[in-house]
Amino acid sequence: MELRFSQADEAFRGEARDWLEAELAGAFSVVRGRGGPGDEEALHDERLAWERRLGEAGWIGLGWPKAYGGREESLVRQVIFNEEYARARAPGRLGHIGETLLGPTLIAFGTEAQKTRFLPPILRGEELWCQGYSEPNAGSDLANVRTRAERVGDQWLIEGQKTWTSGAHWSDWCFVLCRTDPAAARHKGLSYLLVPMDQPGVTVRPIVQLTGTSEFNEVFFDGARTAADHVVGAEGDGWRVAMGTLAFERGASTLGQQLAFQHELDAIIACARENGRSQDPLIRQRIAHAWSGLRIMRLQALRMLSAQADTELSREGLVTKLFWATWHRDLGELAMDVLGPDAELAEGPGPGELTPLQRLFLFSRADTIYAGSNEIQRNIIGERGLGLPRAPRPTDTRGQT
Amino acid sequence: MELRFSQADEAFRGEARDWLEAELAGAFSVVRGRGGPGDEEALHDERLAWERRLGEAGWIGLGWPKAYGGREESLVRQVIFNEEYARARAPGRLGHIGETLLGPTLIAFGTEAQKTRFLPPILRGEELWCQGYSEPNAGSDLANVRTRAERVGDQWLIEGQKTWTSGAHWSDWCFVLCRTDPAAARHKGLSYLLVPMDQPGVTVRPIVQLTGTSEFNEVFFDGARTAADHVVGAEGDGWRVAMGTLAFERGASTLGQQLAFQHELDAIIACARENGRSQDPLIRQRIAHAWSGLRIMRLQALRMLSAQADTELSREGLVTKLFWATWHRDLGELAMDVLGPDAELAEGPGPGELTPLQRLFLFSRADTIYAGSNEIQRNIIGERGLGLPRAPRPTDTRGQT
Amino acid sequence: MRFALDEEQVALQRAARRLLERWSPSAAARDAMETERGYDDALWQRLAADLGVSALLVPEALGGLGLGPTALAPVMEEMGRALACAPLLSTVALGTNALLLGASAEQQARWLPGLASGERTATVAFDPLGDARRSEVRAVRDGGSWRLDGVVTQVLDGHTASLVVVAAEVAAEDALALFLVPGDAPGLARTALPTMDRTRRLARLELHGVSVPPADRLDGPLPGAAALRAVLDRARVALASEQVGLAERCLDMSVEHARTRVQFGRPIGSFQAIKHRCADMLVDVESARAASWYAAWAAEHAPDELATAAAMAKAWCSEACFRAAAECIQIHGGIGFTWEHDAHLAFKRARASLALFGAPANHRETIAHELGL
Amino acid sequence: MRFALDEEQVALQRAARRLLERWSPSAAARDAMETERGYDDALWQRLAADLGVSALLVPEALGGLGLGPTALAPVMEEMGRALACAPLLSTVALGTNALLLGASAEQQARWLPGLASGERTATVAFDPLGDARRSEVRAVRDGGSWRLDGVVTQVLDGHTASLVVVAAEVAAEDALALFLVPGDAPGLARTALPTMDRTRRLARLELHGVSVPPADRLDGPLPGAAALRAVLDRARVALASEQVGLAERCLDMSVEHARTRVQFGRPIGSFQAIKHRCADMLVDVESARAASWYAAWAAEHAPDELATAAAMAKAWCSEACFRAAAECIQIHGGIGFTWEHDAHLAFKRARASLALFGAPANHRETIAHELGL
Repeated sequence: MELRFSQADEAFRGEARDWLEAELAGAFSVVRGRGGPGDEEALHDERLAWERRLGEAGWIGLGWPKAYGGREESLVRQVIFNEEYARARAPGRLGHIGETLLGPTLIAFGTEAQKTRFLPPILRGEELWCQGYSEPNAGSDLANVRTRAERVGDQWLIEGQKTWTSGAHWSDWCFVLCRTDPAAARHKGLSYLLVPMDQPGVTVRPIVQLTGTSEFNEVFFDGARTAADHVVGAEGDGWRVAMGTLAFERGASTLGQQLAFQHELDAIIACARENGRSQDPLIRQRIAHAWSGLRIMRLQALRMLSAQADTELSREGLVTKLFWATWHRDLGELAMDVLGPDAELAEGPGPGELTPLQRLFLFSRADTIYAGSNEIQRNIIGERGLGLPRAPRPTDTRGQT
Repeated sequence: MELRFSQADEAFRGEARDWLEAELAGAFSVVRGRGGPGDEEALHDERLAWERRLGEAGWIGLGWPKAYGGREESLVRQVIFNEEYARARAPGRLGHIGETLLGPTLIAFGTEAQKTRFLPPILRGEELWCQGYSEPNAGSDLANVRTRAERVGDQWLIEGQKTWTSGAHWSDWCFVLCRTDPAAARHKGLSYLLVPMDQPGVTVRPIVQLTGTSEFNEVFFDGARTAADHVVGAEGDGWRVAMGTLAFERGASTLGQQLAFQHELDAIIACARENGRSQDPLIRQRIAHAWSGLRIMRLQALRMLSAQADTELSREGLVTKLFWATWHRDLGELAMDVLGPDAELAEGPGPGELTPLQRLFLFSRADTIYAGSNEIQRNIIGERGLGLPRAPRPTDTRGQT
Repeated sequence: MRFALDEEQVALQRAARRLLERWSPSAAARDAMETERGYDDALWQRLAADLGVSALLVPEALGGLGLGPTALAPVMEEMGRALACAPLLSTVALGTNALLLGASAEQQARWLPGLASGERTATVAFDPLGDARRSEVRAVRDGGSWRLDGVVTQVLDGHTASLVVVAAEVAAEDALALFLVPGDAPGLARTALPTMDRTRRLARLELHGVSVPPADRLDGPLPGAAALRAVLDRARVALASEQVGLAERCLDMSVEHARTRVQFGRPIGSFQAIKHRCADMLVDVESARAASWYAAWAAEHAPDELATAAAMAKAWCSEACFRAAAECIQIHGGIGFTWEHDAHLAFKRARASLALFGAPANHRETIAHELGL
Repeated sequence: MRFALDEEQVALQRAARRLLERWSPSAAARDAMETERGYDDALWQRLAADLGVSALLVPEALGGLGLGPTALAPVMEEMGRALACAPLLSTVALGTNALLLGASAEQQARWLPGLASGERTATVAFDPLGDARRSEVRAVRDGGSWRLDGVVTQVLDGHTASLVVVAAEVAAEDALALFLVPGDAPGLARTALPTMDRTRRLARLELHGVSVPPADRLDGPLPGAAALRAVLDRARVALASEQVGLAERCLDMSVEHARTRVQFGRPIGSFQAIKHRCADMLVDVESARAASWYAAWAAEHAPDELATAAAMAKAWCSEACFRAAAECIQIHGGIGFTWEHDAHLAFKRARASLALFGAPANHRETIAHELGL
């Protein structure tokens, strides 16, 4: 058992840290700390330039195979880079959907032509992607997708609506889960299409959230088109491909996120010190508990990094999402209780003019809902982790997420 | 809105209080405070004499119709008597199953012959009853009863096993839910039989509980017999009759129980004062919360008493069991935390030699399980109280309890 | 013994619900919360004229209905259910109660009729933590008058109230006293504060040498701090009732959604994860209702029990309401996270109410203290 | 970086599980808990001889295996899983650690071989609240020796330990010191205490002028209080691991029952009410395991982090284990309430462990303090 990183890995960490410090001290200092939750719209052009700078320096696709332009670094090093990225308060990534979801999916399921066409612009930070999965009637029940795609000549013709698509209005491409065989049941008959966003058949409408800001969008496909060969995996095999993407999404790379959590907890502790509630025994208990939970989150991630087996199937991997989502939601409530009556005071009169801790409080309510709600997570843990029997259901839902 | 009782009701309270004080100061002082949870076996003969004294004085069947020997007092007065009974620390009742469950069931569903035969000995405190519902495979799922009864000549012949039967070894009679039509599904084909306990075909075996004591029994029916006309309601109508009994069980008469809870809470507070934990802000919070919960329990019971409509169907009635069971379980945990390391120290080396607060801690774990577990209660509240849809089930379970 | 709403209280509740359903649907509250005032005066006038809410507690001789806190409770439940934006909590639960509990008969006769008619609104300026023993405002003798200086943050509807009852420390007496200050008094600067819950406004009041004539120092049977404590307790009771109504609204929204939203081929309310959560919300709502009714009864009939009853009700209803509002978002999933859905209005109101007039932990400490711990 | 058990630790855990499954099934624990001693010496000798648990932490030069706290962790998990009755926590986690951390090389050479072989058992007598700064025992100079007087309640295996390390206040030095007292020392009266958890024994020790030669005052690099604190922290870590094993045992029992028990025509584990509770138990078990491993690692490699890590592990694992044991009863329903089912053994052990070596709230207060709050 060894919790410290190897010298070589620490050297890599130093390299990443130095690079980030140097870059963010210069022309890019303006983007430092920007683009986080609730701030996604900030400084788009500058952050796009930052993406390209990252790509130039070889920090995108760290873990991708060398054959596809990546650096084939270990998971440990990817995690170290994420940690340093968060520690440096480098800006929210515009390109992370392409890098962490679409890229690995193409590498696993794509044709060589698709890889050649789509991977290099991701590595250069030049093409941005968004994810077209959720629909108004397919939230937790993703297999219920109704967006249809029909083959017409050498093109797919797409009709339907996606929702909760972050970055849709700035993305160049969207990977869209579509029903291509209307006769097939649920997760059969779906296909995974790559669709260009800049076309008349695609309309993006922002969703105003409870924060008064818009980080997500509805995307309407109304006769949208894409080339026939822009289907990943076989036609009708979209469910398997999409589940692969979700597996990437739920991987071990949560250590960067945890540093962001640490920043939030630090802010709460600072606030408690300032207003004196750090002396309230009830608040002290809750801060100590939150601190412990965050420490455990990091330890769990290190366990996953250390595991030889497929992390997705390990028990500690299965509980990750439920644990951090619940922890983060509780942190938001703690923040408000530490602030006391001042918790109410916003930064300005506009609907979106909230303080960082208010944003934390409100945004963290989504954590227990999106990417597999707490209820879905508990089903998965019970059934896959513990082998408990499924409930009798009117329809087959084996592939629920 | 008036929370105080009427002058006439307060006069009745005075009458009850005076009688209890006088009786318990004399020959019956030995039974004072005895026979509660974990102490059910104490002083059986003396408590039997006490039952008869209660009967003589007309305190049994307070709410029963005058036509059947009762006093037809209002629910409010029944509750007042229960409160005073608890306040006087009068002994645990041996006859309460007969008085509160079987009696009202016979009055509602029995024949005149049954009423004439069985009600008077209950009112005199002379015949004791126990309840034969639960079975090893019919716990929460009561409709799954497998004990069979077959009509042979002018008798019922009974084969099977009941469990969690309190007082079985001292009872004269048992009301037993039996399957009389093996072909009928689940809650159809059940009958409600009255079975004498003193016969060769009935064997009682005590269940040792986690406290090391035995308050409940298994009852084995091995060719047990009862007269053909000792069936309540029609043959095959036992489910409806049994559900009626459960409704009586879950009635509004919880105010006496609440006084017992108050004694427990008082003991915990006294303990906190003595060992200084009353100054611990965390303990103060929990005591205040427990105190509030108990006060609310009483208020809810008063609401039910005040309601014009059938209390069983009211929302506040539906939540009663879940609320008090959970509250009581939490109280047990609070007791242990107030005691700190001393919580461990028992009264003696024998398995059952526990302190009163240890008994509270252990016994209260059963509260969230028996008479409809918390899970079942939440189903009932969701479905009957809120009209939420039932889950698809492999079998019909409309009558689940 | 009858622990239930009287017939006339039930009628009042029904009337309030009808009025608010008609005149304060969600869209109206959303409009009102975008105004600087924070409420729609037309709605307030309707509540006053058609329902008499402003006159509820005022004695009949002064143009009121002469009812007590148990009559206010069902009205507050409906205000909570509707997420209505109106200065009821400030004007009636704080302002009117301050005059009823702290003012002389003469002072009441001068001020209560204007409050009863709905013509004027009122509030009380006190410590934002709900501590009735302290104030950041100092009152000193200045010739024949009083001179008030200091700052009070987070005064409910403080930027619009026609009349502000200011709690101030009178150093010479080492005691707190209550002073009547018109909203437009010279030296009084009022600033609306931006808040997370946009359905209820708080303001910062700065008093720079505000002059108060001797007749406007409250001079009732209860001394300043005791009167303020009782006022705050009554306000807690009213807020607790509002929280019950809001919690029930959240439960109703959740149940409706759970009945109709289909996932995995079933209404989600048929899943125990959702069903049991709704059941727990019902336990919360009904237990909170019992606590709030009891506290209202104590305010009216058992002043000795009020401090404990109000603390219990406010602590219990605050947490019940917050849990219900939080579950409401969770049960609604993504749609509950949008601005257009009402779940966030309830959630923010529930959070704001949790801290208003003292947080639950403070109230439990009060109970522990009253239990002699 | 490899945050996982090493191969030899995995092997040790497997061996411990095999041994305990064979020699300490539930029936054996039930037999042992009815004895006055509270454990089966034959089992203890097997654990010592076949598995080397008593020698685990002792340096190789003194007849031990020379391993560290990270090797003890998986063994303790198995002890918890088996609800084994054996003086391991007292002898190894308390007694051996006290000598390792507080004794001079000479003292270690004199006492550790006997502990390593399993021939002797040991314990430490300290404040039952787990406060390393205080003791009810006073040590005074008495000629060339020390004279100890006082009472220590709730000493783990105190009635059977061959060797008791007693924490005592030395008034002349205004400090705490540790003294070695043989179990049969004149003036030492030991009484086994009746406990709710019958699988682990506590005793009351009365010291009436117990004489301790100067050589038996611990004289290691760490002074008394600091040594005791480190010993208690290591003991907390070992107990935390035991709690993880017990929690997992409860989870396993619950899952097995939920898979097989049929109600309403379905295995009860197919109901979300049960399934989700099991899921929460798994979250508890895995998070507790991470916390306990980390604390063991800190005990071995990062003494600066030990105080916080031990507090975190003990608080987290205590509550995880208690919740798991409580849920285990609830999920089993009536059968889980019977004496013959093991659920109550787990429940009582979980409750006893919650308070042993300090309660979770105390540990969180330690963390808050270490965070500089």
